Amino acid sequence: MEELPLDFELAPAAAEREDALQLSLESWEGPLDLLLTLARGQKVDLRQISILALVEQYLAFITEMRALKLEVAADYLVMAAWLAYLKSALLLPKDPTEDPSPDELALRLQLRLQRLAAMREAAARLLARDRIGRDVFLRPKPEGLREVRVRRWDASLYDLLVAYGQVKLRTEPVVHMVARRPVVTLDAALHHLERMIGIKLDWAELSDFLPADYDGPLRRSAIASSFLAALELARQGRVDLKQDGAFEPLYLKAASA
Amino acid sequence: MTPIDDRERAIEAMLFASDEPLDPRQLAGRLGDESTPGEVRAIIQAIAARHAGSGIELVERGGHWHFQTPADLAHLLRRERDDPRKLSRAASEVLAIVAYHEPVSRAEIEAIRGVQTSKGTLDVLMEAEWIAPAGRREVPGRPLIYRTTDAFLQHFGLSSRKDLPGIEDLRAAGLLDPVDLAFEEAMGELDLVKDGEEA
Amino acid sequence: MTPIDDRERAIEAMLFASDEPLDPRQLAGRLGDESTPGEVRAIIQAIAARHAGSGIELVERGGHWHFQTPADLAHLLRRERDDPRKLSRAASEVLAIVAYHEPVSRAEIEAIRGVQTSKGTLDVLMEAEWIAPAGRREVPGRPLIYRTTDAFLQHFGLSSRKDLPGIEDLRAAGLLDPVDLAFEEAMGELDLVKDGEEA
Repeated sequence: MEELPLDFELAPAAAEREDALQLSLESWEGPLDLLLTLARGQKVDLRQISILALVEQYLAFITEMRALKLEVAADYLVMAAWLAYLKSALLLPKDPTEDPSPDELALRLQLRLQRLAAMREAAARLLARDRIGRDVFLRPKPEGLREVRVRRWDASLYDLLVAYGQVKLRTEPVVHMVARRPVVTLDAALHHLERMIGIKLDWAELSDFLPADYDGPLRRSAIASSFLAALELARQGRVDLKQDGAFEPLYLKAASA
Repeated sequence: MTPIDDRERAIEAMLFASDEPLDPRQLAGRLGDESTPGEVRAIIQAIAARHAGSGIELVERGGHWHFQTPADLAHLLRRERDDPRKLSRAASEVLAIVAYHEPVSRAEIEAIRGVQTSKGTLDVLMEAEWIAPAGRREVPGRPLIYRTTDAFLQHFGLSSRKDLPGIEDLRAAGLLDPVDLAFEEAMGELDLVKDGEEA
Repeated sequence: MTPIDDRERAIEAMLFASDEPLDPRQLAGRLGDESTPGEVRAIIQAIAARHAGSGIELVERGGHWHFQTPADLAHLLRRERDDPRKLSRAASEVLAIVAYHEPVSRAEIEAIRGVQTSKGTLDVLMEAEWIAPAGRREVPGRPLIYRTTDAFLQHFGLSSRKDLPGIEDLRAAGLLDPVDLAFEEAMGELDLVKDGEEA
């Protein structure tokens, strides 16, 4: 108990002595606390205290403090005023119409004092228990129960292969592969056309000279090459060309000369 | 001596090594086998019984268990440098009021003490982790209410709130009831007595 | 059980509550009676024997004694919890390079990736136990070289490194296609391929 400024035996004993009243109000935790200390001085069960005597003690105490020119906090004065009213009401002949009656007010005060006293005693008993660090001791440096987070890395084979593909793609020397387009060269077209001219005797459309199975880009290439070949053969005087109008089919036949 | 069973060894080691009290559920979880909290509780009690009367005891505080030294050996273990938290008179009263009345609002604490509670008083108790806010009271103003914590039970060596010294007597005497309620009851009794006299 | 003698309780409590190991002389001094260090030593041995085989043991370290939990129960005090993480793109690339080119040095990895590789990336892969150092390359500077591990094969479901798809397999699977080319193909511009085949 040495750590506690609480001392329940001392306070009532001090209150009995007149000089104890010289104490500053700072010794009390408010007017109710002071009243409780004074009530304890009556040395009877709180249920049997004389409220009138208690009121007189309190008022005397406050009067003395003021006579000594000590500062008295407002809440102590408010309590004093209320108790002075209670005192006069208790002393005057009972007025049955008064509500609440002075007896009821006195009962309330008594109940409050009982409750405060009960909690004060409970606090003392609580603090007197076997407390950790004072009466009972724990292990000062327990190992502690730890939870260790273990990182589990995750990746799939797919992730791995995609990553490798990206590395390869990013770092391989960039080579522009020009796709080898199927073409019919001018030489091939000339050769072909020369042979075909000998077979076809009448006017025939240029496209008729092309192999039937050429289609797609190969056919376009063949048309272009054959056109150039036809112009070349015409220049050499070996074919005649005719066209009915712009963008009309081009006809050719072996030169009549 | 009969050899100690593996689970009992494991639970004893966990309680010994832990830096905070453990409950059967936490211990069962850490065991990682199929043990139920109920089984663990029985084992804890066996361990506590095995240590009874020795220099180390296993105690329950609010459903959690921890090892500590027996109180009667305090004189051998207390050292000058040990400086347990000193509580002001106001703080100790407020702590008692919270413990015996919980959950309780600041206004209710003040009604009992008849004096305003300085902010610092509640702070000290919260810093010590002996009290904690426990929501709000559903009345006008919705005041914050406070309760005591497991750390409070541990520090003051209480297995549960029922162990608070004298709480049953205080409750039976109506000293944990508010003044208004006690007043009405007292007046009711008086009326009854009066009626009885008049009859 | 025979009741434990007072001195034994006291010594047990002192050993429990001390923040450092104590020797018989210190314990005898704290007991404050006429006990000799020799007597205390005998009592310590009795305490150690009493705890033998339990979840708490009293052990001697250089003449000083302290309580600890048995080493075989360490796994209970240190619980591991998985924290799964997805491997970063950079780490996946490095892992793939090690797998395809092993053994390979960091400089070689960088040359293949075409970008600098942080030490942390290799560390992650070593932490995952998917790669491991495999000696040093006998070239100037003797750089450390890395290879994949058995754990790597296991994790990726490979029975050997030869199971890794070759470059041609990757190409066939479209994994070496630039994204824009793959897009064009998906749009159905297939003429080129068809013509090529027919040519």
